[in-house]
Amino acid sequence: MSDFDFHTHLGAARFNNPIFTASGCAGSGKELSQFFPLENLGAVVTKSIMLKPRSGRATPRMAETPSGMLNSIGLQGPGIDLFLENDIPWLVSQGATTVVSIAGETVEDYAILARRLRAVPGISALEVNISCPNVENRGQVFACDPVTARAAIESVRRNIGGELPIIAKLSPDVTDIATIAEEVVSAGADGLALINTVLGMVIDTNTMRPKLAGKTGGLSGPAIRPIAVRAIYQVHARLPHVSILGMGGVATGQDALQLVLAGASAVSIGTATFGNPFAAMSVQSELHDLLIAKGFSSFKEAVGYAHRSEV
Amino acid sequence: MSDFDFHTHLGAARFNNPIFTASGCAGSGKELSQFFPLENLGAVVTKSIMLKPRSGRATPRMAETPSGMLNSIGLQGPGIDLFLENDIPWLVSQGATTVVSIAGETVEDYAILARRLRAVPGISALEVNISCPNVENRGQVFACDPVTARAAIESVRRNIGGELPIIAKLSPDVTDIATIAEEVVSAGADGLALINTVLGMVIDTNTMRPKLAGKTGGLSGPAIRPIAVRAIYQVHARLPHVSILGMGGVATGQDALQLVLAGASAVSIGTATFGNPFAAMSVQSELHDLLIAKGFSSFKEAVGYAHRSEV
Amino acid sequence: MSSINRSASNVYAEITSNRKAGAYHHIALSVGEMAAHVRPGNFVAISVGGEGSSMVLRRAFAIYRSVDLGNGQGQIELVVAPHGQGSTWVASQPVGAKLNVIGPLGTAFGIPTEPVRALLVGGGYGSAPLFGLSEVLKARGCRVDMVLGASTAMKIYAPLEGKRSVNALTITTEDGSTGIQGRVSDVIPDIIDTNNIDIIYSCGPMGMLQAITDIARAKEVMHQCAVEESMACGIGVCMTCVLPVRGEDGVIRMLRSCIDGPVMDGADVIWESKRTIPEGTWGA
Amino acid sequence: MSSINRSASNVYAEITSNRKAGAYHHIALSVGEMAAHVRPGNFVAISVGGEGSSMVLRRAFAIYRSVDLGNGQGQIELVVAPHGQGSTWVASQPVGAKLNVIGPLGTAFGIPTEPVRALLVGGGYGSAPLFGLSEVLKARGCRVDMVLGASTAMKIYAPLEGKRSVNALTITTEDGSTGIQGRVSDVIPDIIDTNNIDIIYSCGPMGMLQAITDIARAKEVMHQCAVEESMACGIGVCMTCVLPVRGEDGVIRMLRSCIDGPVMDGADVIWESKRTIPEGTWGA
Ligand SMILES: Cc1cc2nc3c(=O)[nH]c(=O)nc-3n(C[C@H](O)[C@H](O)[C@H](O)COP(=O)(O)OP(=O)(O)OC[C@H]3O[C@@H](n4cnc5c(N)ncnc54)[C@H](O)[C@@H]3O)c2cc1C
Ligand SMILES: Cc1cc2nc3c(=O)[nH]c(=O)nc-3n(C[C@H](O)[C@H](O)[C@H](O)COP(=O)(O)OP(=O)(O)OC[C@H]3O[C@@H](n4cnc5c(N)ncnc54)[C@H](O)[C@@H]3O)c2cc1C
Ligand SMILES: Cc1cc2nc3c(=O)[nH]c(=O)nc-3n(C[C@H](O)[C@H](O)[C@H](O)COP(=O)(O)O)c2cc1C
Ligand SMILES: Cc1cc2nc3c(=O)[nH]c(=O)nc-3n(C[C@H](O)[C@H](O)[C@H](O)COP(=O)(O)O)c2cc1C
Ligand code: FES
Ligand code: FES
Repeated sequence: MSDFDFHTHLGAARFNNPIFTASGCAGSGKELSQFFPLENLGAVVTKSIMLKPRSGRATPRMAETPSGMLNSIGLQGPGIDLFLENDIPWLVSQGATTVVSIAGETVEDYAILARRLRAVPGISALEVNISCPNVENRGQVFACDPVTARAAIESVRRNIGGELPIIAKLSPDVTDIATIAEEVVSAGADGLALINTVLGMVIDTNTMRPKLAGKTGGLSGPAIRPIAVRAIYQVHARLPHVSILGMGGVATGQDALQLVLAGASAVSIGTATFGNPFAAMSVQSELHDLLIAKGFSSFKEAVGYAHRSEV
Repeated sequence: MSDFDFHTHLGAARFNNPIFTASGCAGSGKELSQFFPLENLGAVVTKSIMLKPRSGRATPRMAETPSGMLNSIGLQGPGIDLFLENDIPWLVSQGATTVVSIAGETVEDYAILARRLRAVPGISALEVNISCPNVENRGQVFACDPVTARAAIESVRRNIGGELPIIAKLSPDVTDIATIAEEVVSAGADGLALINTVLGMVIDTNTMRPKLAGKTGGLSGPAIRPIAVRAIYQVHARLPHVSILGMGGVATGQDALQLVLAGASAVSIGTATFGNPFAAMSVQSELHDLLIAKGFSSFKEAVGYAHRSEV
Repeated sequence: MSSINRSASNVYAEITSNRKAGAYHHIALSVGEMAAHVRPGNFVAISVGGEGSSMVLRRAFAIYRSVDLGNGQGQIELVVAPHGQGSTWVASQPVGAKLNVIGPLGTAFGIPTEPVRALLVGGGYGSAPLFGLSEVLKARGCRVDMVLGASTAMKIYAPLEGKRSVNALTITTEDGSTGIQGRVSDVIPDIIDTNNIDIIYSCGPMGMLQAITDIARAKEVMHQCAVEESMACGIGVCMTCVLPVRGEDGVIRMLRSCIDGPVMDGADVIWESKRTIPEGTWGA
Repeated sequence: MSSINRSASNVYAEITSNRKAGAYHHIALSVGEMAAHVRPGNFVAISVGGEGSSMVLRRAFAIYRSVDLGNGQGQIELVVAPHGQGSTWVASQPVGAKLNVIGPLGTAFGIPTEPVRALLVGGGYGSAPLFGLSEVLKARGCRVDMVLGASTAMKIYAPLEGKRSVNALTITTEDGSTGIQGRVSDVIPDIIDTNNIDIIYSCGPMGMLQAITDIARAKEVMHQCAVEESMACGIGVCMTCVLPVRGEDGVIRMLRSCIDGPVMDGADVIWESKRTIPEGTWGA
């Protein structure tokens, strides 16, 4: 791009630039590679992978909403075995920097997934999606309870070994996200991913029932950007030394800059890719140019800049 | 309008039609009365009134967001004395059905406000806004903790006497809104108002600081409609016999119908009024026509209809 | 780079024509090189609402015709039914406006190497991709019968040049306002028998495709259909557009209709799964 | 019904003209009866982005001129600076497009009953409401001096017919590209002295209004200014547009600039309160 210092870190992991895809919004990488070389991304974040193959939820799985959408994919995927056999080698062959997202239904699932991944070459970090239902606890979402959130992250920490940074992905559907953040950091997370989707529902006024087969779904897109900025700002204020991978409604360089100023060390692009397959690339170059125009000498200088004291 | 049975109840209070203004979005009523007669509304819900006059927060107090806006008014208002002296008599003179919204900084505030209001003629119900900071508890919002939420509502219940229905207005910024709803209902609330705004933030990329002087603000408008529909659906599923005053991003009759099908017995129009002063009137007539077109014989038949079992 | 949507590109395509045709809008777009890559059954994904729109997702439209003019110039034509906010916006765009178009996307109808007797069945605007298909089949020496159905005459899309491309055209409408009163499934069995149909190609509402699948199964003819599931991305990255499809190994998988479709083998699709995951689906 | 915005109405107003004027767009709207009720200083609130827009709030624009044509016909003219998404959308609307307009809104400049010597000061597009004011003042026999300032020549809005309505016009630009190099506050003190100014009317950025307030106070002349705060509703229902103003009783209150303004007495506004509530404010 230029010689502007665009690199960033999440925990100990270094990335050439701070624009990533968001988990579940870039397929296996293959589908997007038609539109731009994946190696240009800061990182590809994979769809959350589970132990076993998953059919996901029934359709309809999506509903468009004002400046956003609901989805209820239900973590459809091939399971860790096929994932390691097919997806990772392919990403490596593309020169893509890769962050693997994992999701479990039990604390033990997280442990097994961590063990399966710890010796795999070509992975830069682990994103631990704990916004999924805990089958051992009435389906309550791990990330919605400090105790289960901690348990899931501890389970990964104990089993991952080595240097692979653990990024805990939190749900915004909680009363106090900063406290959950503290819990998972003290449980061993090196970084935080903020935010997962917000629980929502659309009722189809024709059928007069919930539009999604799964009734509720996750709200994403520009509609939730103010919630993401707030969550990142709150957590960065509480834990200024913990790196944050921010996401939620980013579609332009200006949007990404908001998240960075709030405290994000990198930014994932999710829903925007659906409207524009090149979104991550355009956000990247817009952010790059904006940071230079604003006089920053490096990307990292801008991280959390909105917290500086008034003069 | 026609002889379609459009009336509704919240607790014991009867309303001619189910479309209300939302608290804080219709001024004192006077400002809106230029555009249509207030008596046409199901009810005017007043700005949340506090014990003492309040300057509110510093400006900027608002930021537009995709399909929504943030506000941080900070409950600016004249205090209960002037409110009772000026606002209520004026609303009564207009033939407006009136729901008074109250807000306190302490449990005792709620008690005093309830006592001041219990003998006031011309009030149909009390909306108790508990989405405000509790000064006795590190500024934590009453509605975000089952214990303080209960305390505030009990305080009103014990002091209100008579028949005035109490509608507890809840915040969506909680892990489990249905549980908070159960608490306030068991504390004496006759109905629930769902939802208040969602906490958000916008960072001004020019100044590179939070845009609002109060840093965070409440997100409202169509962006949050899926969150409102979900909250209403969840709470109606848990407490099918408790009436719900729904709100959140309603701008059309179709939008209102979603909330009604989810379980709302009445619908408040907030942010939509800013874009269109006549919004409450157009939503009302659109909803009326839609219900007839769908073959409902009364408004009440449609309340919660999305919960019916599949055939 | 993988082989998915290998020839897809993203262009700002100028509208060169927008004519009402019954209940639909026939829209022609100047798309440059994209036209050269289109095969019958492919679709495009179009951004809707303009800048600052509250609609964040593209809308998919089947390609009705594509004309490669050489020298990197070309045109595609769409048949748009103004339905909700997005399609109504597309239909209302004037000549000269530019649309953000990605295409061609998805699978295409399989073309037999031998001359066969083909029956093409379209429901509503589902006729759109069939005329281009018909031209290709005719060029291969196939006999082409076509049945178009809709609720009412205004919703039958059958332009003159389209009609010319088929050997025989039967029209059904539910209200009888044109053609035979009834549904396409009422007339298909006879046509299959009379004309010794080898293969059915279809496009239209999911209910219609399911009915045709049943007929095709009973009559033991092949059936390729273009499905229409709600799509958020159209390019295979979101997993919203899936439907249960039985693979060669007998296993049912939730396949993406945007990249494993829209054209699928009707016999493989598990049609009766509405709002549930069929039992036995891989990973269920 | 109360007396707030008593003569406001809501119309779909056709754009009859949209011309570039330096950095601005001069837009004329056919508003019917609304024009008859406009007084200098009033504003309109316009829906932006069209149907399906992600922008949910109106934008406020000062009324530059209004022409009552009788028989319920009338026109208003605006000066629009394309700035963010909303104003850029308004500026880009073609002749014939219809805008959803509410107005006239807010307070108007107070017109002295006696002929006085008035100085009108405008910053950027803030000159817009001053020309209509000037006409009214001239009709009352006042002498009108005008000072317009901006960063650069392109941002001075001073149409010929506007210039004719004043006795003397001084222009300042920060880059010196036209008129005197500097700010309006550099030239105002002299003009006040030379012309024995009785009252200043101003409209422009808040910093400029504050600077003029200081000068007016020092020179002991009256000062009415039209303020510009972020407005969500424009009609007094949302309380976003407040600013601290000292009342006749000496008490500072957070007043709504949309209905207690935009025209306010400069001396009453607590200008130095940026992002805080001034001490002693009622209810603080
Ligand atoms: C492969 C494919 C080909 C298509 N071809 C055509 C065509 O040739 N002509 C045409 O008029 N329409 C076609 N459609 C449907 C079209 O994409 C629009 O979805 C439909 O017009 C409704 O969109 P809307 O914006 O008007 O409605 P809205 O209600 O605003 O749509 C909301 C969301 O639901 C989705 N959705 C709603 N209805 C449908 C539907 N029937 N199918 C898929 N998604 C839906 C939309 O894509 C959008 O994301 C096709 C769809 C697919 C998937
Ligand atoms: C009483 C009044 C009179 C005005 N008169 C004119 C005029 O004659 N010509 C003109 O070009 N503009 C005028 N403005 C400013 C205009 O209303 C728009 O707010 C401004 O152009 C920016 O809007 P935007 O959509 O382009 O920017 P955006 O950044 O998209 O605006 C986002 C939000 O912030 C608000 N906002 C942003 N900047 C301002 C501002 N400077 N003042 C108030 N609100 C702001 C907008 O209203 C909107 O709600 C006036 C504003 C007020 C309050
Ligand atoms: C279709 C879809 C699928 C998603 N799948 C996952 C997933 O598998 N794992 C995960 O952690 N987050 C998932 N997410 C959440 C996104 O990664 C992201 O956190 C969220 O969508 C907010 O970002 P956005 O507004 O840019 O989309 C998904 C989101 C969408 C829209
Ligand atoms: C400017 C503004 C002021 C508000 N003031 C209050 C208030 O005083 N009390 C209250 O309970 N809710 C208040 N609310 C919340 C609304 O009543 C409503 O719950 C919320 O805005 C969601 O509805 P909407 O999307 O239709 O605006 C306010 C909202 C806005 C936008
Ligand atoms: S539409 Fe996104 S995967 Fe098919
Ligand atoms: S803009 Fe809403 S009160 Fe002034």
